[in-house]
Amino acid sequence: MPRVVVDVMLKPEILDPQGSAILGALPRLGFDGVNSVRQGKHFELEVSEPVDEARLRVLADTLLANSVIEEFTLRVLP
Amino acid sequence: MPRVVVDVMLKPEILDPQGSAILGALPRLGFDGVNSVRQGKHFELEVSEPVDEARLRVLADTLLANSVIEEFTLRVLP
Amino acid sequence: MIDTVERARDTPDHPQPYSELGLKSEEYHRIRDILGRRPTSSELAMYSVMWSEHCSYKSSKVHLRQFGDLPRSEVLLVGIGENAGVVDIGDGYAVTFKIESHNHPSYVEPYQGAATGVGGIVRDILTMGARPIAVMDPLRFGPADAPDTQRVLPGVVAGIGGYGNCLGLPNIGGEVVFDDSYLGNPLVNALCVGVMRHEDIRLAKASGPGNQVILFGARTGGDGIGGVSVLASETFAADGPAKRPSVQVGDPFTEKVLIECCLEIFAADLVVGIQDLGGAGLSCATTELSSAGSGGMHVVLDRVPLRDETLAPEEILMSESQERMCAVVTPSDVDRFMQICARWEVTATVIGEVNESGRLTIDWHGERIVDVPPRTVAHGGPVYERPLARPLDLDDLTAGDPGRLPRPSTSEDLQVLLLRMAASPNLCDKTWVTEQYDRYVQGNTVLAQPEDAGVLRIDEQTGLGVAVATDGNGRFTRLEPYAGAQLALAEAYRNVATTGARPLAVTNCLNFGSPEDPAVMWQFAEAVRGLADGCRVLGLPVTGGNVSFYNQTGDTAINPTPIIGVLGVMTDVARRTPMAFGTAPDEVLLVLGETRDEFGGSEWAWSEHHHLGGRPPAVDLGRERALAEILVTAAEQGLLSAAHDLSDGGLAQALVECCLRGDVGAEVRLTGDPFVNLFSESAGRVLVALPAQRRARFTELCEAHAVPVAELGTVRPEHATLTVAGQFGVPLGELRAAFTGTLPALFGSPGR
Amino acid sequence: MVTFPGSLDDRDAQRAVRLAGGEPVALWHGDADLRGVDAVVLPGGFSYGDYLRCGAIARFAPVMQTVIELAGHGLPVLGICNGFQILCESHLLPGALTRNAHLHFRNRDQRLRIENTSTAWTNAYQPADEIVVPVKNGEGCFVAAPDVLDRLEGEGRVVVRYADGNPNGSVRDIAGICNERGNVVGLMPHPEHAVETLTGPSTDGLGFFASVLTAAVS
Ligand SMILES: Nc1ncnc2c1ncn2[C@@H]1O[C@H](COP(=O)(O)OP(=O)(O)O)[C@@H](O)[C@H]1O
Ligand SMILES: [Mg+2]
Repeated sequence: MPRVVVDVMLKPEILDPQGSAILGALPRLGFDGVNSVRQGKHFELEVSEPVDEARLRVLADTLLANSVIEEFTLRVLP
Repeated sequence: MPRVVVDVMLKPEILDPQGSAILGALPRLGFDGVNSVRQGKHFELEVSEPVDEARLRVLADTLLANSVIEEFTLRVLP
Repeated sequence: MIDTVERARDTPDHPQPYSELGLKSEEYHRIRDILGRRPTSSELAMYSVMWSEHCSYKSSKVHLRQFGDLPRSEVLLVGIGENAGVVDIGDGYAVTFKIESHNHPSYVEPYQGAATGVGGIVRDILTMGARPIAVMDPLRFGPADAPDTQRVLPGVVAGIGGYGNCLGLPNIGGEVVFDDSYLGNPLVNALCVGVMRHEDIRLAKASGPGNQVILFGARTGGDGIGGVSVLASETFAADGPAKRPSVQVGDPFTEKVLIECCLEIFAADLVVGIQDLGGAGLSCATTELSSAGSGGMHVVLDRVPLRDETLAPEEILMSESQERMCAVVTPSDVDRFMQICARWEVTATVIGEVNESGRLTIDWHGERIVDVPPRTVAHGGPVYERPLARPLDLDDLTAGDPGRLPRPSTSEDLQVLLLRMAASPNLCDKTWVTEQYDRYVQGNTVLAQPEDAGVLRIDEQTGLGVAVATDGNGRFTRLEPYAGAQLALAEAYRNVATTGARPLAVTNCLNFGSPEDPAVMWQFAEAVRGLADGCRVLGLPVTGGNVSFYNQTGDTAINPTPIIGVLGVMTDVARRTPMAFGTAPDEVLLVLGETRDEFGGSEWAWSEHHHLGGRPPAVDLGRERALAEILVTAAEQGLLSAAHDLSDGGLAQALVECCLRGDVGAEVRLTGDPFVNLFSESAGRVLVALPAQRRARFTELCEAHAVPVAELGTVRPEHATLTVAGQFGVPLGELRAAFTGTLPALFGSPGR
Repeated sequence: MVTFPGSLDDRDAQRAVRLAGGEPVALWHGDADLRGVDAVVLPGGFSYGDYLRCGAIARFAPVMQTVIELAGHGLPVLGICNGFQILCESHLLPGALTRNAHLHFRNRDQRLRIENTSTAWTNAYQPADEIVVPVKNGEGCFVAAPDVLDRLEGEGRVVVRYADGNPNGSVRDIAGICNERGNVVGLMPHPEHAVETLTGPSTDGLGFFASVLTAAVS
């Protein structure tokens, strides 16, 4: 069955408190060399054929992502 | 600067209430043809060169994912 | 190119986008007159945002003055004009409380809008030097079954919970009201209470030349730029939130750490003045601080820690990034200040210095971009006497007497009505909402929702505590704004007294449509006058508040909705009166006050007939005072086992709530028209329960205060039924199912 | 009583210790020194905002390195709510706490059954005692692999179970568990909010704090 992956991230100008908290913790854990962390959501969907990508984009835009503050990328895997 | 993407998903045997809630909402919103939805986390890190992938895997395994319930994939983007 | 003061002098004719920034042409010319030149773009940004309705109160100021003119109250330690008013509750403790609105942002992005609303009001309370100890959330939504309410309500509730829970602030009360008029304009008001010792009160002023100005907390980003002027001052275009302005995202963790950090700084006595950054961000903080202190300040804007390095100076000045504070610190204390910030991992930066120049000057990349008299920005905004006109439809509305609506005629009809009313969205159980809020944290919550008022213990040794309630009724206010505001005041006052607390002070949030509409402005003026007159009769000071205008969709304004918060004090919270029946043996029920045939604006008329008309119930504030005196004395003497104020839904609803809360039945006997007895919303009434042996003492107390008291019936712990003698008996199980089923059915059952 | 950035119920838990007759000692997340205390409570709250995963960042605090070490030697440790999450993240306790099945934060008075009265934190209760204390969490759904669950059950390490309704979807109604030795206990409900009739639904929670005083003495 085709799989669709949608990654949702906060728009770059929007504060990402989670990413900042992780970044802040890294030095304490002894990890250096990481300059920025952003955290988003990752969705994996299993869809029936035929895959209607346009429709899936609508779904991602209205349900998976909150377009006021987030943006998404969508990939269809075979 | 190199970017590293880590996707964290609940292990398949762990219940994913967020994914189920989305799946349950789809028919009401008029989307059909989606047979399963799973929700995970998506991290984007900007790291300094040289990229030490093994070390990043340790980071993903100890901090970004909880190996009791989650599994992760890691990709280094140029 | 940077628009510097020098360049502004050289290019007087350079066209400026003042109207896009919400300034009228007269206002723009006033700025030019003040400065003797055109403003730089940074100055224009500051003036425009500070002179917006939201920050300058330009339409409301002339009316709000009445609050300042109330007789000086001896409990008022800090009055209107500061971030929040402060009242003396005795034993050296001071309490501060205030309500703010975050209506438009919550419509655009319900979760973040509501969350940052909580964040903002908490910072106002913190700024006074107080530890925030509780929040409340009066909310208004469109019809419960409207699709947009499905979007807005869950998000708002999750946002309030998400932010407040994470800060460790118990949520002790609020309101959830549904009405068509809020469909495109939900109201999200948030109240915060804080406590401090008298000597810990802090004020927003920058005094002492040479003192350092420190910005601390979150880094400044591009969020909410123009939010103040766009979100708060302009009506949405008819096509809804299409032109979405950027939204602020809250970070409650940063705020929690900021609170603890500030309290440690206050305890070490390291600030001369302090101001939170809310609407208008740095523009507001720098101008307000300097105009309240020595009069001058110099700021090096390059020092502001940024989240986004591409921000222009205008944007930095207008940014509404959350979780930031600005403090004025003497040079010798700066190191200790910085150490405390470091311990909490809070970013802190000296961005400027206080001086006596009488000017606020700001540099960017070595060039002067702002040089203004700060008072003109913070307090010199325009003041409008907007035209007022009684709404044209008001006569028709008041003529629409609900007396003509069909009433239930049989006992069976009455019983069905009671169940249907209990299940109606406005009267039903709100657990679906309130269980998303932490009410236990801090361990001092003595009463919380659904009790009449939230009660908090302040001092563990003595039991000293406070009670807070908020109320508002848009339908009453629509029918008669003067009376509507007083009814809201009376209800909040009565709610506080019902728990046994002595009412002490008032705060308010005035939610109205566009002030440019004379009908709305008339409603506003009447409501303010009603509130001020009401406070005078009750002997209470108004300690502060907030005005939210432009709550309208197209030409249609919301029902005018003043939300009134009343704070009371209780010398020993162990003596509070809760609402549940069944906590004492042999309880009898009495109703205090008079029940009249009053259905104008009632819940019955609205939920059964979708009717809004007639006149609201009569207000008698003298009676409310007497009632409060009885309730407070009775609590002190331990006479009552339960008390519940009668309001929306009348006696029927109060009985349902008290029986279900205690999980016991009751049997009541009505004299006169049972429908009027059960569902009238006459003001000034309270239902009480007390052991029979104390009845005589209690009725004597009522007689002494000339308040009528009527025998109603008895609590029947052995019968799980609410019985109206001669009419009907409803099993509690059936009542509970009706009362609790509505919101889960509408918004999703949260499981077992 | 350890305070992490974002701890909320630390003062409440201190009050509970005091009411039970103990002496609360404040410990700081950044300080590895436990100041000679006889027992440690990791309180409720949102350490580091609960960002990433609840307890995931707090687990790495200096104080936790000492707690982990001394727990191995038998030091009584109680994790309440966020503290439970930290204990699981630290692998002092098995399993994990995930998003509530209904996806909401939920605060209610909850009936619990005490299933194991031999731990350092529950010896003041009688077997099968039922108590009412508040629960309040958004990510309190306990999960673990089936074999881990079977072991927990088999070894009597399910310490408290939800009775009368499961507030978050936890597997097998598990509300709290302990380690093999019984000195480390984690639970989602908040006994520290049930220590005074004035502010809690009961005083049933006092038993946890009274238990450890006995355990510390013996
Ligand atoms: N409706 C009102 N009633 C009484 N005081 C009010 C009202 N609206 C605003 N105020 C007072 O005016 C002052 C300025 O309000 P505001 O700019 O909203 O303060 P802040 O920016 O600190 O929230 C405050 O002292 C506030 O309490
Ligand atoms: Mg303020």
